[in-house]
Amino acid sequence: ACSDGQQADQATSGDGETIAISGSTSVGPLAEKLAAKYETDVNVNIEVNQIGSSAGITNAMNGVSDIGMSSRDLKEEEKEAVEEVVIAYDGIVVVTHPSNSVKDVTMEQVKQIFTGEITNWKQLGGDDLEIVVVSREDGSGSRDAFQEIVGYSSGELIRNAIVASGNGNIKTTVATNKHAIGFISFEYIDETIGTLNINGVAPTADNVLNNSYALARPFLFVHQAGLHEAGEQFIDFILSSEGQDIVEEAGAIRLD
Amino acid sequence: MDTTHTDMTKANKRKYALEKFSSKLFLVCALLSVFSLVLIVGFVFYKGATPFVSGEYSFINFLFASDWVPSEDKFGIWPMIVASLYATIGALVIGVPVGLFTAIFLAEIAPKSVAKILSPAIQLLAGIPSVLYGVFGLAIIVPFLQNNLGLARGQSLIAVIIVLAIMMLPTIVTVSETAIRAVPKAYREGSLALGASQIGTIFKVIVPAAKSGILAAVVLGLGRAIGETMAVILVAGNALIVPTSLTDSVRPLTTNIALEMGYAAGTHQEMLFATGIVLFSFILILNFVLSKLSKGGQ
Amino acid sequence: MERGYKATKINVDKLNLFYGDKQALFDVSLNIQEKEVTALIGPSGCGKSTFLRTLNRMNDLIEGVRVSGDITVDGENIYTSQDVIKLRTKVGMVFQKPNLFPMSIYDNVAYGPRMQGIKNKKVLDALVEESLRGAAIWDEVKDRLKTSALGLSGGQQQRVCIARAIAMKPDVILMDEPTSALDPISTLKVEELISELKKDYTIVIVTHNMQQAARISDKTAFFLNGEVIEYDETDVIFQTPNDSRTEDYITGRFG
Amino acid sequence: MERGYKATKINVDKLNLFYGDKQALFDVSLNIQEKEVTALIGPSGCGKSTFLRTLNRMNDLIEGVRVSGDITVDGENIYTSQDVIKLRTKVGMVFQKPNLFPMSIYDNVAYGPRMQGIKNKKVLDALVEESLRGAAIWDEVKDRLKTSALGLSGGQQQRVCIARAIAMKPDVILMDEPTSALDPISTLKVEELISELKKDYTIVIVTHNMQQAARISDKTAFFLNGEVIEYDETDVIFQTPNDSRTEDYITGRFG
Amino acid sequence: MRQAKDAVLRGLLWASALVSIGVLLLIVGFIFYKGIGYISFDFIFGDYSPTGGGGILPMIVTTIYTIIISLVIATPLGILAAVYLQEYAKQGRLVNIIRFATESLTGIPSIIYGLFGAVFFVATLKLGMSILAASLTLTIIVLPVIIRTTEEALKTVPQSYREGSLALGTTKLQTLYKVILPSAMPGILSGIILSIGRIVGESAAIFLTAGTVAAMPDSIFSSARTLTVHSYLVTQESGDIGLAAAVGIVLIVLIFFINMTATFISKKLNKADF
Ligand SMILES: Nc1ncnc2c1ncn2[C@@H]1O[C@H](COP(=O)(O)OP(=O)(O)OP(=O)(O)O)[C@@H](O)[C@H]1O
Ligand SMILES: Nc1ncnc2c1ncn2[C@@H]1O[C@H](COP(=O)(O)OP(=O)(O)OP(=O)(O)O)[C@@H](O)[C@H]1O
Ligand SMILES: [Mg+2]
Ligand SMILES: [Mg+2]
Ligand SMILES: O=P([O-])([O-])[O-]
Repeated sequence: ACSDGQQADQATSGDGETIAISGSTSVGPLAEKLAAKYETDVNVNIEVNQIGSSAGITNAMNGVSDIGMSSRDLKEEEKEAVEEVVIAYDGIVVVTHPSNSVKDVTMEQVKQIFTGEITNWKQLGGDDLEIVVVSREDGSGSRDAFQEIVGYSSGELIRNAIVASGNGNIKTTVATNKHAIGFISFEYIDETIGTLNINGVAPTADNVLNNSYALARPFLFVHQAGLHEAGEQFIDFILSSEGQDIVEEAGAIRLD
Repeated sequence: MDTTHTDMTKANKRKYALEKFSSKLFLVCALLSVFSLVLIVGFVFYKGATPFVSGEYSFINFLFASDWVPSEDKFGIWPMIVASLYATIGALVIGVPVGLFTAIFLAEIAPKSVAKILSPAIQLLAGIPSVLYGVFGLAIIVPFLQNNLGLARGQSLIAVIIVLAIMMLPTIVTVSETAIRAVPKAYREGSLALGASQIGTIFKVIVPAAKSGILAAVVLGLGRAIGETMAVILVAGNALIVPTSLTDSVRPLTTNIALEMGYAAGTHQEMLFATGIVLFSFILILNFVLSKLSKGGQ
Repeated sequence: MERGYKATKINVDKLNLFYGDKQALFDVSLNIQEKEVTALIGPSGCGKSTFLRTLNRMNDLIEGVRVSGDITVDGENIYTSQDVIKLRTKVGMVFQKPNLFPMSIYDNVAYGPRMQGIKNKKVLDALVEESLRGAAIWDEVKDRLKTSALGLSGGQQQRVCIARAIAMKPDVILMDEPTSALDPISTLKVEELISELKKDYTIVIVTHNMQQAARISDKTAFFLNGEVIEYDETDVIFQTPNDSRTEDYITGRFG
Repeated sequence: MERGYKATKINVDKLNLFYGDKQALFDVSLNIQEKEVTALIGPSGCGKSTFLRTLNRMNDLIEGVRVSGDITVDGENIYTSQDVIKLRTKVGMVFQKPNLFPMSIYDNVAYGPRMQGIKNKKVLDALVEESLRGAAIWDEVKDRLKTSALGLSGGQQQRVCIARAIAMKPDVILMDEPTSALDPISTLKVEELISELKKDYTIVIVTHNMQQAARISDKTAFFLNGEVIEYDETDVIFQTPNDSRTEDYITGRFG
Repeated sequence: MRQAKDAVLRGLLWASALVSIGVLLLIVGFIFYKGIGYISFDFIFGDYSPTGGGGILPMIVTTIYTIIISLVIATPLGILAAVYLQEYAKQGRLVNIIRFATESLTGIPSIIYGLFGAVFFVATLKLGMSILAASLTLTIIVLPVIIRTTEEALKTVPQSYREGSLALGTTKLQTLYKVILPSAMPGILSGIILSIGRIVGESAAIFLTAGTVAAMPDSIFSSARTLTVHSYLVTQESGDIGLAAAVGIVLIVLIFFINMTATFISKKLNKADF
């Protein structure tokens, strides 16, 4: 369970070492898939704990975990304590109720919606329905990235926005409310929700890679300076093309 | 018999030693919860008091300001205090009577065979994870409110109150039912023999006699309601406004902590712990009022 | 056996009672006269309490009790007529063990009347005092009416139970060894009270005290193993019993 | 007042007892002789039960009770010596209200001995039978020893309580109106039992029944409002009492 | 008038019971309706896959681990603490403090327990993220429930039982386990059942202390994922309500059997004594 003592004999029994990973819930599923594949090839034991970016970074800093996962940028003091590796990119999609007739918006309109300047779908050519904004919580990596790219700050977010924690909750909220608009990771898109093109560009991995779709942010692994051999090898695996294939399969965006 | 010696018999000596030891042991067990509380409170205060001790932020401001924008260093939790207050009172107002009446029904009115099935069924409700209550709220209650009250968003104070009231039920029903069942039969007989109706007997003799247990039920149910996060996050909407109606989205203190803790760092994290301090005070005051209430009636 | 000038208040006909499989009463038939005191005597466990409790249907509360036979009060069959509350207002009861509620003495006595809808404080005050006086306990408790009834001594509690029953002004009062926990003086007072009450009320009393039965009752029924062995004028039972078992019992030669 | 040939078993000296602020016993001094029956009489609420319960320190259990004065059993001060268990094994008690445990009859009687470490089934069986016989209840319960004791009638329960106390083979038995719930025959049996027991045991009994006190006791103490008014040979108390209040009470003129 | 009032109250009693039962049926029905389609042999015994959600056997095992460890620690501790408060302590300041502390513990949100557990058990006591650390955290969470319900149960034991037993020269301890605890059993049991519910239903306190590793735990020192944490993650991230509900079905069945077992054991214990 941990890198310190308790399980020393277990970790070394056989030659399977343990890599303890913890952190972001959005990076977590991807890390689990990478680990599952890696474990079939190499005799190591990888533990992935999805407990949130900050908790993961903290764990990496104080040694509870070998590697922390983050979907947000590191703070200055964190950067001093740990090293970061970008393992993939994640696209962010603006989503609505599937019945919503509005399918295309400009980045400016997105900003106006989330800051409360546009409050009715009919202003965008849709039905006469009040817009209900659904945002992620303050501190979320998706939200940070989304706000930065769209160009508004947390203080400007419309006050009565629904705040949901996690992609899944936004998805459920938006899927059950005709009024709603929100944003989630590429990975979680399915037919229960409608997606919006931004400035006429569809949210696809290709469009992210060719820089025509702007809403994307990095997935990070962080670790202390002297990460053990097994950990280093795992990171190498992820960055290899085999690893990046898995990234793509999982619905995230490969680095190259 | 052996009256020559004033000494204790050997066997009794052992018994007293055991007695002494066990009473010490029991005390230690009892103090453990105090110990835990002190540890946890200490932990929360240690984490949460820093921004105020350092003088960077004003605690009064923290309490009464209405802006909560951590990324811009604005920490005001007034809307959440109001939301917690309303949500708790609302849940109590619905959950306590329904729970208590259900308990009475099961203990006094329902045929034994029916109660035998229903009581465990209600206890089962206690084990359903709060996340699923939240999902239930989000998938059933929220759309229901949206559709029937013509709201743009069903995530609201009323949704929180309903979900919390439901979550309190198993605790209140189970603990009160046990208390009511433990009321001596002689009271029931005495009252019925005086020509009191079954209902009269229940409300005038049995419920008052079970008062202490019922209060425990309320305290435990309340604890469940105040401490609940996962279900509330899903149905509250978590908007940062001071609620003025039951249909407003709200963010109670607990959800604020649970919502942002996973990603918070630095001052933001400390402020979430400070929210915990406020929540604590809230719990302490509530428990204080309840214990006064229970003493007052005795 | 009956004197013509007193009406039948309670008529019991071929009553059988079972606790689950165990039969506790066998074909009991009794005719209880209005405004008389009827004493039930017999050895411990013979079914006196059980019988008494059928008269106001308190046995309904015990699971597994089955009753057959007819009981009428004022000509009305109490088991077919549904109004158990009316029956119990009319037929009051004092139990073998004092069973006061965990309330103040005052509230205990005022309980029944309040349940009947009496709210007026003056009326209640008067009723409580009258009832407590009636039960020979007023002087001992008048200064502590508002304190918990459970702090009283056993005998005091039993007398408050009697007061509680009297406060209902019932037609019939059933008493299950009401004086067994009382000292002679209180006993005497309660006995006097019974003689007083019988002017207006019908009283059925279970007692182990032969002298008491002889002193206060008009009729006496002798129970044995769930049967009524003999039922007659008290004088007859105590002086010229028909059945040798009755004689054995009252002279203490029995068993 | 004392006969030289019997030793003092219990000596009570200037005992005062308070329930919170309320004083229930005032300067009670009594000398209880070994292998005698001492009866405590007095009106309801005068402190008989309270006094009895100080002798085996049962009052310790009631919160807010304060005691001053000395009580010695076999010369040993029971309040300064710490061995309350030994005291209570030595000084058994039968309460005013039967208080059987929710267990079988057998387990109730075997409870005390088992707690003393007796495990042998034969020994226990014999002890249980002997005790139940001693309490004049064996025949009634011998076929249902394994059924719950709470299904017994009031009188039956009280006799099982007596059996439970006897099973401990104590030195002293305190009895709080042990026969108030019993019928005359059982009462007689218990009285005979008391006379039997007194050969080996010291017995203190609270009773409301003057005849009983006169019949079975050697000494009698008359309590009034928490004080001992008179304490003497039973014959003296009942025939030539010193105090007029004693006379009033036993002749029933009191109150 | 009185009859009318009685009728109204009786109506309210029925209505409340119907509401409670209705809610129960609605929730259980909802969970079964949404989740039953996912239940299959593979769902439980298959290999875990991060996408398909199959293979929840490790989570069932982890859940059972946490229940057992937490109960094994919390039940005796809680009962003994309640015994102290109710039977041994002089009612006074100390007792009031303990009681107040206990009650205050009930209202603390589980996320705070989780953070505390992460700092105290995981980091300070160096238990690491593990089933044990989570169980200890859960122990603190359910302790107040057990203490409070046991206390209430002890209060209802008639004083005459205590007197009867002590007068026979038994010690308090003997009286306690022979007479008092057996007759308080029903109340204690309901406390335990509520605690099981709390343990099983917890998520925040568990994933911060035991983590979310979706593999069969080797020992109680392993990091692992409980059923509830699984359904939490599913709800939180993928929003797959059906999958979360399917996990819920497994939980309901599990709790049903555990509650039955607890009831059975307490009955057995009772029989053994009487
Ligand atoms: N609830 C019960 N379940 C089973 N049997 C019972 C129950 N109550 C009483 N009995 C049995 O029924 C018989 C009659 O009991 P009852 O209480 O009527 O006797 P009683 O004449 O009042 O005796 P006592 O003078 O001792 O009070 C007894 O054998 C008793 O054991
Ligand atoms: N727990 C208590 N708290 C306060 N007062 C009490 C308590 N127990 C008894 N008393 C009071 O102490 C006095 C003596 O009571 P006690 O029970 O000793 O009377 P008693 O002589 O045994 O009466 P009885 O013959 O009716 O049983 C009474 O006035 C009673 O009300
Ligand atoms: Mg009887
Ligand atoms: Mg007494
Ligand atoms: O959960 P996120 O940090 O990726 O938003």
